Amino acid sequence: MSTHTETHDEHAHGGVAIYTRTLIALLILTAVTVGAAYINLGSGNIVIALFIATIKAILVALFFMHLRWDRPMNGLIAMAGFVFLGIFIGFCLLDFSSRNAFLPTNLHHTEVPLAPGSAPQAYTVPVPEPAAAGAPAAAPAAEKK
Amino acid sequence: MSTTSIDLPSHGGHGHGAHGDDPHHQHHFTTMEQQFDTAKLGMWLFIATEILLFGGLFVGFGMMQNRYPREFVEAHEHLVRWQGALNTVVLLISSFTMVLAVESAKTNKRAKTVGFLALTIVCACIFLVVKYFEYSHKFEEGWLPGKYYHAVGDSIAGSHGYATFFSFYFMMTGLHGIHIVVGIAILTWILLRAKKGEFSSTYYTPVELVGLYWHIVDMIWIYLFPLYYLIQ
Amino acid sequence: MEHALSPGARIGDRPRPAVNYLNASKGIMSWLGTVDHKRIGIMYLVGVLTAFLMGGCFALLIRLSLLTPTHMLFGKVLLTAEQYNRVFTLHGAIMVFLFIIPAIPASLGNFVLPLMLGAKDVAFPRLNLFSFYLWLTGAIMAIVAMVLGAVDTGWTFYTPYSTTTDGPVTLMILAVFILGFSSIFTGLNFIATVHKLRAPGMGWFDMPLFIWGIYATAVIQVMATPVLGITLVLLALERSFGIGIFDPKLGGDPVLFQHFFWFYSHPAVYIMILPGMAIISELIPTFSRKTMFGYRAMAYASVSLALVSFIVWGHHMFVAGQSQLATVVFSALTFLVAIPSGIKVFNWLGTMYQGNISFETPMLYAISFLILFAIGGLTGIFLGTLSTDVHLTDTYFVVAHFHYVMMGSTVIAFIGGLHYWWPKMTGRMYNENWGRIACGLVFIGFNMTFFTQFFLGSQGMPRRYYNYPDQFQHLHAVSTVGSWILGLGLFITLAYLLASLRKPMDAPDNPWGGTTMEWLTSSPPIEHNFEEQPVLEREPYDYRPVVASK
Amino acid sequence: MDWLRNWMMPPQGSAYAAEVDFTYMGLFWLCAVMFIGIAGAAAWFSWRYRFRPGRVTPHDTHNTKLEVIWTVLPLMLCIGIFFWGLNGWLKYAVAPGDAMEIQVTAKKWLWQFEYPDGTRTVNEIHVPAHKAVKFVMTSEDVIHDFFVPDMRVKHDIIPGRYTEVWFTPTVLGKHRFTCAEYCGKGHSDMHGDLSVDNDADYAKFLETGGTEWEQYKDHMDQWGKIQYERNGCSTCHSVDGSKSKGPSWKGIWHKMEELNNGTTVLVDEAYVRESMLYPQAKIVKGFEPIMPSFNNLLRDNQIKGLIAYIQSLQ
Repeated sequence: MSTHTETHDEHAHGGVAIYTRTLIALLILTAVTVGAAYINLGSGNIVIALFIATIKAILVALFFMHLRWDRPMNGLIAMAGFVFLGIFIGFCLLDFSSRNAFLPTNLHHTEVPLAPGSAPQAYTVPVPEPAAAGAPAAAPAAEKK
Repeated sequence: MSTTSIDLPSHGGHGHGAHGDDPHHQHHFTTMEQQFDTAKLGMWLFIATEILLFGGLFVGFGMMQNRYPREFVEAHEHLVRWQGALNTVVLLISSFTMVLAVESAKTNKRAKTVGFLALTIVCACIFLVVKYFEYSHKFEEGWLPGKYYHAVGDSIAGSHGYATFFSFYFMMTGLHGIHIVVGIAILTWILLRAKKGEFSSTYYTPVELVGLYWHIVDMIWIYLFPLYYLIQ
Repeated sequence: MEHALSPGARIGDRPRPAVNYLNASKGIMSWLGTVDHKRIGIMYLVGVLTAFLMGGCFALLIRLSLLTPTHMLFGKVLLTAEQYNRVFTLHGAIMVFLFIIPAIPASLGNFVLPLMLGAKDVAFPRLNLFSFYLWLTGAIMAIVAMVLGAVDTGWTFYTPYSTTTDGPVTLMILAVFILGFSSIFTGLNFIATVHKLRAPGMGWFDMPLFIWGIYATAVIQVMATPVLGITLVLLALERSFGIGIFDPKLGGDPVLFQHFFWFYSHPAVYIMILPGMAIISELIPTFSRKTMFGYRAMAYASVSLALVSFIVWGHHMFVAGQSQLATVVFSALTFLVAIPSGIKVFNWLGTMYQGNISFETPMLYAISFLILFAIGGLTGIFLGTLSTDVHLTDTYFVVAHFHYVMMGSTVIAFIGGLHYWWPKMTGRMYNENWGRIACGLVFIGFNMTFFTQFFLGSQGMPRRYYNYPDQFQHLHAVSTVGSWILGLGLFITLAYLLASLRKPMDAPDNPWGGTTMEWLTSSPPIEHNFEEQPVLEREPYDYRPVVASK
Repeated sequence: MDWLRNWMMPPQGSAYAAEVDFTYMGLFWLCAVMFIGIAGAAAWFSWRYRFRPGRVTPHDTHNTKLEVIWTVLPLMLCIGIFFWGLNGWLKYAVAPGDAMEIQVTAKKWLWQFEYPDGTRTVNEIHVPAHKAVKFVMTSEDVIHDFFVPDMRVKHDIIPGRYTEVWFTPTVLGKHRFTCAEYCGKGHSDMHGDLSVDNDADYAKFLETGGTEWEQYKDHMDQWGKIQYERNGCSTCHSVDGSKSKGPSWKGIWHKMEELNNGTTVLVDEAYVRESMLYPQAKIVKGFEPIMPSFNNLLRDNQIKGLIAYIQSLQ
């Protein structure tokens, strides 16, 4: 029986009190994040929202998912998931945020490559305005930021 | 040869006590503890795959948001904030009841285990009901994914960014919803087993694993909520 | 010539056990419902070899058709352009998803990994069976898609071509999606097994390098394959719902698809090559009868290759329209791959140095691997280097390069490993002479087929071309003849391996003098692997004479 | 060793091509040496340490100094190669500001090119020698790739976006260009010739407004229809008789038109030609004098095409 007693010692953690406190913290953070959404901070809003979400996720992982008391390997695996996801997001962003927008200088000569049957505005290639020759008013998607 | 053999009982050596006959003990594990740890390790690996599975959608969302920032902000106005917030609270509470169910199973409180599992299922159902109202509203208004998008009256209606936002909205909340439905199914299965008294302090692995699954579903919603309902 | 067995090939004079995993239970159901990792490994082996045969037939067909620039053979057009596009797509998709990715981990790995760890089974035997059935389902769906007219997207499914072309593309995508999950569950199972089921006394750095390789592979399977899954879901939804993420007509970005695809598919290259390297790390010390040189460096190199594989995917996209900054960063990171690969090659050579080398068939394959992998790896430098890559990418140079790595390295290692563990799996020795002849044919045929393609590529022949300018015909002809020799070699291999099954069991427990735990049990092993739980006392690859203590 | 390079690589069409080849051959010899080292060592060890019964092998588990050397040396080599490649690639990546610009539209399975003065060609490019030329490319359907082996450049062409590639051709004559990104059934047929012309030939090419019209030599009315759409005629002139800002072309040929000064004129070749080049000369009654002049914009073959088209609209 000794092994299992140890097992339970090792798993003897948490408890209703800790879980309740965790829940209260999570609910408060939810209220905070909803409240923050009503203040316009520009691009700061998304940063704050994701920051709070991450705190909430960490709380869930540490207490509800017992990582605080668990074998470190389990936490490491979960972190690895996030690290590889970070790599994925990071390099995609690197590409998307540093693309050059190539535009033909004499755009007015180009027919808009609209394939037959496609919906209007089907392409992000700008529709050249006949009057504004050489002035690409609407930039293609690559230039949108 | 580099190895020798020592004599070990085929069903494991140390700590091999009364519960060596535990019907849940699989032959290739030495101890129940090893079996429990292995199962949990496997579950965490599965969780990592879930993170990356949803992660792909988050990356797609992020890149398209980068491409259509104005359209995404405008499209998100069509989501009802309080409904999202309500669902967040419901899921947080369900996570709480889930962790209590695990705790009860671990401490041999059968009735409480069943009760908390039932509460978790109820919360999950509330979540789905709210989701149903959200979805049906969007169906009525024509805020549908991709080429099915046919809303009228938006300032940039018909533009790609708009339809793309709802594509992602339906894909991500839909995949999350599928996880909730699967969750309800396995929670029910666990509940029935708990009712039969199959779990005890020596064997509660399924409750623990389902708990982990349920928390990761909650955690994904924690990210979905601000991304969809609160962006500016 | 008889086998040059090293001393201690047999463990005592133990009689062969009458009951082994093959005959412990009988009937087809005892196989279909088995949770024994050895039987699942054998079922996988049969499955992946069938897929290999199919993919190989398509390859021979492609080569035959390319014999002339217009595909005219004896006055008839062998393949039309549409057929050609379908055939090369099938060849690629079958070889990648049905064959190479599961080949080593799921068949040989499944069989050997628990044995090497001294375990009774993998951590989750039922999950193991489940992932086999996922593989089977995916394979059947792929075949159904094939019968329904096949797809012509290329195995890479690039949008917007794949979202606009006809054919059962969605079915094919779902098939690959399911195959992906099969791979995930195999990897998950192996990681848990390595963590939790090592024999008493076996620390991380006491594990055979095969385990390290499979472990590193499993990390990629678990961490990268889910992204393939979601990519394919997005692609299927793009086709059916027009969700507008990858197709520019719907407001999406086709280059984003390529990011998604290669985030998985570059690490997938290492899902293929790492197990191959892992097998070579078993073969070379065993047949050199010398301890592995730089064991720790080898283990670290496996893991670091797995990790580096996640940050270099953009080198598939140097001219694909990603940003120039991304191109430069990915090129720089790509060169990191060379370091652990180099370490591995040098350590294998270091192991052979001052060894006592015999040349049974597995070792011949190992030496073939060294040479072919060196060519495959070194030509990778041309493709990682920005200025030369611009010219060479999307040409036959790339085709030749990845065939040297996939076929010349991974498949050669797989065949070497198959020979190495064949006595353990079946209890029978194959015909050594035929083995050596076949290995020579495979080596010569392979080089004829693919070395020529480097020059086709550098001369400017783009890949996936149906027609080609007449100037390229000579090299194409050499390549086609090479493919016949290669095919003949592989066919002979299949023949003598199958023939060996007809004779009575004759394999000793440890025919090669291996030092890892799978050689401790009988050939073939008993149902629960070991009669007694083995305990590790000496490191693997320790070829010092045993001090007479027992 | 030029023969080796000439055999492995296509002819060099530019100074940049020579530079890429220099890198390529450098890497080739480097890799050849490394390969001979690896394969030679494997062969030598196989022979020297072949199986001898009773030979005892040393228990060499590692050699830290050696292992550090074969980690650090390749790393340094790789860093060097990276910068070598980067150095060449930067020239490919950044087009000079004064480069002549040709617009490329790729579609299944042909190439369309448009020059700065509106000249158009299909599956054929003419460029002047020794002048930087930049291709700004987009696709109408799937991804294609513009590959000019002799110039050692290629770049994908992506629908919905523009990408660019440039080079300075130095070798007169024909060079092949071809599609290098799989695009379906006609992928391998999607190629054409790049002609590097001397100044006189290039000027002659521009004078005739490209070569595209030659495909329509025998049915000029179709060529005219294309011009009708490309040059914006369709915004004011209908071809079905409906009223627009200008007279409809339907049934107009050889009709007597009443002008706003009260006179009438026969719609014949001379009148139509005059209307395109000097539209204000005669205004049809009931229409505003709003048509711009197409003098110097329309070339003879285009005018002939348009006339044939109007003729066909009976």
